[in-house]
Amino acid sequence: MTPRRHLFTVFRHTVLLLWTLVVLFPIGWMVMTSFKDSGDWVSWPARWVPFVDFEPTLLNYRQIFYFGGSTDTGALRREQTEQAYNIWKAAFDSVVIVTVSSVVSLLLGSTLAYAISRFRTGGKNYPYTILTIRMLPPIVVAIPMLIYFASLPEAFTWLVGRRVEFFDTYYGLTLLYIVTTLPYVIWMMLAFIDEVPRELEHAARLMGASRLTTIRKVVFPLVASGMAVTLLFVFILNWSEFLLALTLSQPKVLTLPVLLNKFQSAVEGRLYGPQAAIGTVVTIPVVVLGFLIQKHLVKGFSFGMIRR
Amino acid sequence: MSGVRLDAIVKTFGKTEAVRGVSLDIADGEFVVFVGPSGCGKTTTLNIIAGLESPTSGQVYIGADRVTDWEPRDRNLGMVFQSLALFPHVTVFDNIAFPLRIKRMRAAAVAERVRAVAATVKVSHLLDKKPGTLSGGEAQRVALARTIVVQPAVFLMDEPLSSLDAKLRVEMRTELKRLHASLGATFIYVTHDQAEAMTMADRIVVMHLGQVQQVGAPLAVYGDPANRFVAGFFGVPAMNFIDGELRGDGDALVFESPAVRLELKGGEPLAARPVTLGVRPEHVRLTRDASGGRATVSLLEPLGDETLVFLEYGGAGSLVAKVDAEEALAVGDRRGFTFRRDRIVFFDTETGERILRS
Amino acid sequence: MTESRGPAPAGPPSRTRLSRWLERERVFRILPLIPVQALVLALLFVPMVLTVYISLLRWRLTRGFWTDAPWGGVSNFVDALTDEGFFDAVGRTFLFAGGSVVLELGIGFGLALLTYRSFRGRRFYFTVFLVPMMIIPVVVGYDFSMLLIDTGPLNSVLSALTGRDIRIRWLSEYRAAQAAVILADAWQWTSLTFLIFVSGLAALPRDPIRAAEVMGATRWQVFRHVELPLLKPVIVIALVIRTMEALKIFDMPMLLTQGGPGNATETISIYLWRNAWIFNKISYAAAASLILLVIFAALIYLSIWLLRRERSRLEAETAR
Amino acid sequence: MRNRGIVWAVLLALLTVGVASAQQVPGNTVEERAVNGARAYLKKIGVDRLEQTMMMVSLFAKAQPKYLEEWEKLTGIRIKTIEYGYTEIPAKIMADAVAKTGQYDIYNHQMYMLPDAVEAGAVLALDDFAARGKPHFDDIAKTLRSEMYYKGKLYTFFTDGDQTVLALRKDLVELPEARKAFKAKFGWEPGCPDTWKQWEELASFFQGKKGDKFHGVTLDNDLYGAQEYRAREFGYRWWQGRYLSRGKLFFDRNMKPLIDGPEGIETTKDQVALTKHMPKDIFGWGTPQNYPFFAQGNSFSIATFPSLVGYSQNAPRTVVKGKVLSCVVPGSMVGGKLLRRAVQPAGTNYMVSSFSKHPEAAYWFLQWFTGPAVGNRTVADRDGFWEPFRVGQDKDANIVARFGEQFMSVTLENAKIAVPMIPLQGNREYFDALDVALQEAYHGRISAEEAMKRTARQWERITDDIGRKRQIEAWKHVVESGAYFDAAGY
Repeated sequence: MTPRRHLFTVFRHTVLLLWTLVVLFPIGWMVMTSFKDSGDWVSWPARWVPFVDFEPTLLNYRQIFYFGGSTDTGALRREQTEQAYNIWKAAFDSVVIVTVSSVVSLLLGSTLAYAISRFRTGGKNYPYTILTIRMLPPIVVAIPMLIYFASLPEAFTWLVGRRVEFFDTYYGLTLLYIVTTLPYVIWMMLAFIDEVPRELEHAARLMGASRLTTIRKVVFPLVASGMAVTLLFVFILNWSEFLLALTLSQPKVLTLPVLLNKFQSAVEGRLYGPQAAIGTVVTIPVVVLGFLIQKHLVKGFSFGMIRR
Repeated sequence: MSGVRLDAIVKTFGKTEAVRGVSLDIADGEFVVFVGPSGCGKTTTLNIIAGLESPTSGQVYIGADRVTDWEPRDRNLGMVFQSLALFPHVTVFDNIAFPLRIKRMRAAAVAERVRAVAATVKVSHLLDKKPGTLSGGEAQRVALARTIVVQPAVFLMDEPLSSLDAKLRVEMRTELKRLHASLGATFIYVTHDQAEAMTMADRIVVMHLGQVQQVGAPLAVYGDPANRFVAGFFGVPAMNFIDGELRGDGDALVFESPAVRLELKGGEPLAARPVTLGVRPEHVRLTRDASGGRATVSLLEPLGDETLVFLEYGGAGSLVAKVDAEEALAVGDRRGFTFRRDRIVFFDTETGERILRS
Repeated sequence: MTESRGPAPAGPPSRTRLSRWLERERVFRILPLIPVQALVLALLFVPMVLTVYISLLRWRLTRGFWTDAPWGGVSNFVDALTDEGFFDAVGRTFLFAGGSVVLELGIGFGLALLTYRSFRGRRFYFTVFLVPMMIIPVVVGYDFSMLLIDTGPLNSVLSALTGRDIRIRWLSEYRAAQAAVILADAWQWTSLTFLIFVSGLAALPRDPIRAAEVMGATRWQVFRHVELPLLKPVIVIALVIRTMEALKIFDMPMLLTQGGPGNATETISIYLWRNAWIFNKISYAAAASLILLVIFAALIYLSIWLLRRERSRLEAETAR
Repeated sequence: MRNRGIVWAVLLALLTVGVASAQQVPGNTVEERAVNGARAYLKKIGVDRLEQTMMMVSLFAKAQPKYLEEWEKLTGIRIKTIEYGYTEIPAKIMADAVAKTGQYDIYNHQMYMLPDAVEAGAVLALDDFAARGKPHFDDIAKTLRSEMYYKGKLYTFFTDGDQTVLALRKDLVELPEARKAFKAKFGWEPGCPDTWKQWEELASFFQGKKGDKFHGVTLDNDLYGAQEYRAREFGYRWWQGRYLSRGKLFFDRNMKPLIDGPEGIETTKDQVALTKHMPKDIFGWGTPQNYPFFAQGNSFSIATFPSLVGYSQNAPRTVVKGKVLSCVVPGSMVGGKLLRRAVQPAGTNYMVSSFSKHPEAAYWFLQWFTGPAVGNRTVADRDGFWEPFRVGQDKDANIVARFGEQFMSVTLENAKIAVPMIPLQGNREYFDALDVALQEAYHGRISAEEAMKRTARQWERITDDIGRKRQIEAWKHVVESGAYFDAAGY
């Protein structure tokens, strides 16, 4: 190792460690706060060392896991009540809605990306046009969506003789999440599918496979890691979505970001402890998921902008 | 087993015409090679036969069926691609088994058939490997195995040997020829390599600019080219072309260019017209006298058994002659040269069409 | 033989009509488009039309939509275009988006350059760097609102580092609050730009780089003249994606400062939210959001135009 | 249940006679009538059980359920609660007005939400039910009572006063040396201030740095002079009380804003001046920051919600247990007389949804829950955030036990001078205009005059936008109902 190289290694690790600190600091603080009692959430100087500066407690976790909702900043214990919501309910709803919408979005988007890649479906500009969807700030559509969702049941009654509710239902939110993530699915999958040689498909089709079989047996397996990456990406987007859920769901359907917003206390303000606890809890699954597919991640995010 | 017939195939992509009216009859069991420079429309034609692309107009027949609108999978074809198109995500076995499984053959039968075919193309030891780990030749065989496993009536091959090294390519040529003989199926082979065309084809179809230039047996195409393009395309080194003027008075034809003058016996009376004379290097002879013309040796390329001689002869470019290696020559020597008269061909300078074809 | 080939059957007898129909390129080209277009039309287009209609009324939530919403024509648009608050909010949104995107791209690119080739510890850094984008923004908002309180840990750390008593009022002082929003956003989304850049760098073709190295180029020259030009499309896409998302920023300032102090962190999304849900001015909000949409679209189409130019150049180069 | 016999007898009578609906429901107390009314309603619709839903401020998740269970036992009506953060609820009510889901029977929010909710058609007028249920409002101060009405109709019930209170550090104010020094400087004995000016004098005096000697004691912390809300969404609430104490209304009879007069400007200047004695961080603080700060002994005085007093006695790490002096909210000298106004910055209330399938059942719960007897129990409830406001609650042993005598006497004084924040349609937009201008003024970016001028201009625009005629009519109802005692400037 030459001295210059050595110097570079030192420089590299210094910079990277610095950023590691920047990244871990807020997360660490959140985890720490989740173990603090209310008096320690906000205090000057800040309380750092567990058992020395503050007495760790599971109160926050007990609160979120048993009941949901919130209480005074002082006394946290509360009898278990028949709450419409708790973290389990929100977690269930989030998982169902986000999983279904992400998977459906992935399938629809991938198939369309295939068609675009192979036949220029929708014309040369289609991928760019579809990107417009992503530009719409959700607040722009949230209110019309509410009116629309409110009048859809009537429309359905009139059309098919059955009342179909959209407001505050699983599929209402699911459908919206599908649409809002489609642009990214199409873009990312287009990049992956463009890289699959057409001859592979030609070969399959000459050997007797139908187009659908070809896609299923040849194309999709080849872009599997790309699909995993795309799925993770739209999963994260949907998992985090706040504004549409806030406007168009509750009380029957409740997602985690919306639940988080409920942890408010006396007159107005935040229950940092339970918020930190729930934040810690909802972050873990996504981080684990990301960790599991980490090695695929690198492949996916150049959006096909570089051709090998 | 079936023949293939193309009837006035036209294919346009937007404004570009890739194939402009190709009609062709390919007999059952024939080995036909489409040859031409890249962009000549040969691969498009092949894809149209395969059904991977549909013609803008014209019809495709396989056997007795008009298959123009049929899907590829219904045409009973086998195809080997330039890139071989082995599925990288599954093993060699699964690659070979793929078409059988698509046809919903029972697993036991699949295994049996795959093993049998693997044995014929000598890839039995590779069955558990993934394509990515194979050598070029091995991959080639696997691709063949995957194609023949369903016993198609017609084999389509799109430059399958282009990724192999020279030696392997020559070996595979022989092997393909043997395979053709043993299968008795119709082979349609696309290449830009004239050597492959010459060595393997029963008939060669020369394509250029979306049109068929000439169809014929290899030697016929080589020796009796239909136009200047075909003449120039075959042969290494290429045919010599000399622009000049030709006229005939009934007794003799006279070709005249600044550097070369030739008199040929016979022929009909002919008004003077610009032509291009074509003569292959092996038909150029060097002499001690100056019966044809005089030239200076500018470069020598020994090939071993023969030597290529580049001559400054006073015309544009150099004249290439292929002479026996024994001939004692040195750069700077001045020699006379003549052409084998019976092998000289003439093309219309403007159209490139052959004239005075006997 | 020619005579025997009369008009052939339309297709092989073995297939059903449906499967034949499905196989046609024309059908297959269009089919995947249908569900997507149907969803887009039903779920986005119709509400958009409704938005346009509402924007032409003078409807408040405190009045019946069908009964008490008089026609307003373009008055809402005029109101919005003459409202300082609207343009201030748009301006702030651009400031935040600009600030955070620059930070994200800069830091993300730097980190990517340091990590994309393998070295000891790469996996660890990689794991850590990707975490922020996986955290729900609402959680990040809450987290930062804890970190940034004036008596909070960030000021403690800064004080300890500088040896002075630093009490930056991150959430209650104008500039500091604006910086806080940008920092929080950058903290979270640098992980995405980092990932995009690492991904792009990893996908760079080796040969041109090696060729340059063989030709005696220094590391910097290789980067400047080979890698950077090759990466340009990736940089543009990171820019487009992040700009698109950053312009919609809502959760972060809402949770950190609720738009305060004053209006210091009121982004356009918060402005619209306030007008719609607190002031009940639905028609006005609709009109303002349509104007906003035009502004955003112009901006984003500009970047897409950039993107396309890069892409088509790339395609032209690959075709060669 | 001493009246059970009577109840049954009455029920029997009801059944046999079939009383016309407009007639008073039998029962001696508000609560009895509510229970009877509910039972009769169930009979009428032919069920013996009913399930209803309340949109509830999450703050009450701990306290509310036991009353709901009790109600279910009494009547067979089960009320489910759905919790929302307090900031979420307005949008949820408005969204419900659009989506008309009928998912909620009762909305629980705060007083100032009423006008918008009524105008949006989300809540139901309760006069017809009240005519039969005869709820009892006599022991509620007139100004607070006025808040239950909008344009002359009854819409909401409440059991929470929530009028502002001022709290001082008793231990500091009673330091003999400090008293002497203070008197020498300002000429009056330190204690509960009568005027805003006096509060500022107190604040300027009672402060110091950590480790300083302060008239005989060593300070453990930095001590700030005062706390009053200055954060966005908060500051304007306290401003309104201060302004009204200067004897002016918000609007004249044509809805022309009056706040840009000298009274408004002075109010703003007062607030800005007091800010000097507060921690710098106050601009970002809501209750969860303000309460602990005071409880942990970092400041001398605080004007806030009345729940602070109870909080500071029980909070973790509190150092002010037994050291808090509650004060009647200060006022201003107007025409030689001291005028005090305690703004009601929040005030938990209950409304019946227009989309409820059984609004009458929902009404009976409201009447029962907010009645004098049950209401006293809720106020005494240590889990709740219902604050005293009724005349006579200082006699209720449980309530006194919870809040202490000193606080009770003060808060009931404050209840007498309690005034609502602007109870008009679009009030949150009026508030926001004021809020933004005040924030600018607090931060010294604009002058108090400019802030008031801006606000007035915005208010004019808002009034025109909503419809001046509508607003004039509504404002007339407000003023004439005596919500602000008198009609100064009207």
